[in-house]
Amino acid sequence: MINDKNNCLKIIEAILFANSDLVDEKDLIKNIPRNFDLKKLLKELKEFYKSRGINIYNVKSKWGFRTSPDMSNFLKIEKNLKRKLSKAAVETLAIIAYYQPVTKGEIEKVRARNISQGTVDILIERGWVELKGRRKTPGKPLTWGTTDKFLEHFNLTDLKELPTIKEINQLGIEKK
Amino acid sequence: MINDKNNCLKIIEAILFANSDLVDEKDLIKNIPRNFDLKKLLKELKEFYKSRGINIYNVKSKWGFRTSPDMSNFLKIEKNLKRKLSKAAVETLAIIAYYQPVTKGEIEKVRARNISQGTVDILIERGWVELKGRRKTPGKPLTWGTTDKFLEHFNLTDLKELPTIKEINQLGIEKK
Amino acid sequence: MNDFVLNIDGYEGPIEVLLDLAKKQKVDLKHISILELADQYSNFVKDKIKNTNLTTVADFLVIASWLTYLKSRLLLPEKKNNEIPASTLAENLREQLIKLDEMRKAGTKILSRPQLNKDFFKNGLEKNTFIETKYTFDCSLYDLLKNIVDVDTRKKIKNFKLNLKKMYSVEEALQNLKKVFELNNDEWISLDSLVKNNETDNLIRKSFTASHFTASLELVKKGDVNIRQHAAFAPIYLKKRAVKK
Repeated sequence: MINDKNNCLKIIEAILFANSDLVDEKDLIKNIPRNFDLKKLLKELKEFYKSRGINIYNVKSKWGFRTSPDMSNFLKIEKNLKRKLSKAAVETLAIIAYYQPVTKGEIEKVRARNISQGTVDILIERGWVELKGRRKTPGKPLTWGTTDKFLEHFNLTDLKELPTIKEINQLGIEKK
Repeated sequence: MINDKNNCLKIIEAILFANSDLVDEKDLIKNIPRNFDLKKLLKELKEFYKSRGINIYNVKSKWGFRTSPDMSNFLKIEKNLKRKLSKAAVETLAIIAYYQPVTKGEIEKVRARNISQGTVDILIERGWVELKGRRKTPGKPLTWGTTDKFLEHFNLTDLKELPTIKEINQLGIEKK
Repeated sequence: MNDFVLNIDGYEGPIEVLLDLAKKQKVDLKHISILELADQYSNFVKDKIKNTNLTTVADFLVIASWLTYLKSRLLLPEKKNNEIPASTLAENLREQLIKLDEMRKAGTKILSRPQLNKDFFKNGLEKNTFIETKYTFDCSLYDLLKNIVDVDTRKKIKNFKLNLKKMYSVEEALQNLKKVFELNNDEWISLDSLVKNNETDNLIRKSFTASHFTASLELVKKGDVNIRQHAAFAPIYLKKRAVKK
């Protein structure tokens, strides 16, 4: 099966695609039967991709796939990368979700450490928490709670759907 | 120039190539003139790459380039190999995949013993299973299901591509 | 790491053993003999578990005794009462084994599919210039739950520590007794009199008494103090021993 030209082309395509750096001919040749002319295969591939959105490109003896240069104008795609929330932020979010409406002081008491404004800011920016008005106790502290967007993100229709702490323990989620 | 179908295909190719993660149709559509049917273009591309070394692959509405699974023998690029899953974890994964959304109690009914904490944790850590909300039955138990990452990892575009239990049983008989 | 995972001949639990034994009967799982299975299983348990720590094989033994019970019920004429008929229990077990067998095959089938980063690959490119990356923070429900459990656990531990602080350690009691005997060296002092009168918390009083009693025994052993009690549960008296020249 490997002794078929199409298969050789497939192998080269896959190798070039899977490597971020350009691949040297001497590394490609190891995967191609001797009776094939690697240079010729590479030229054929280059020709095949010439008018497509991705091209085969080489620097001396090194080869790789690149997006076609005339595509750059259309490629202003915004890529949303997801970054994990910090431990402090997840904990703060969890406390707000489970103990809302909750004051900053109460969050700190539960976490047994201060929360930085930055931590809360991230949660506000993400649209998951918001101010919920003042507590009617001396000092009238501001309280925090979760938003509808929070419910939406976690695929909940109601705060009641959050598992209780007892249930979480039964689920066998690992405690650190 | 953009109003030409080939150009649309080129743009899609370039975008899919430039993103190592799958790209959602809603992000692709921004780059394509309204008079084109994105789904149709994507299907055309998928067909075009079907027999090549790189294929177009989708999980539901997310699309991307992947090397063809037939090429795996030539791509011994060593990425950190993950620890083998235990039998219990494989069985639990299958139960979740086939009976989702499934409660912990239902999993245990098949496996006959408490699913050890570690088992589900390992599956979650790999990103293959997640909590899927509550069942609307008395007691409102929490349920588990598989993720899109599960589909992506096992080269599935949809859960329907998994063999049915009937098919699996027939396979077993053939072996004998 | 996990106490529940036991590896006997590579088995992770009794149900896996049962399934393999059932398959040894070489009939369709629907028609396996539960009587035979009970015998096979009890032989397995006798054979493999002989030298293993009892607590780790509890799971296996529970199933063994259940199977023995089921076997005896299958052999005896069925009584007419409210219990689930033995034939139903046997049928349920068969069904469970069939389901597990299916799921094991399904699992193998899933795992035999091409896998990302093993059999097929993403584009190797890490970054691309015309892609504007915008980072959004993400958090899964699982992360959230894990953290609330974490917070909850920490809260409990903290409360527990707070209670501990109020208790008297033997060290503290020793220090305390030494101070008492520095001031008073020729009178019998009752242990009860040392407890602060204003201490109303019963637990703390008990803790005080217990630690001071232990501390006084320590001092007696060292020869610094004499101790005396007239009868069981009578007050305990302490007195500093005269220093010998």
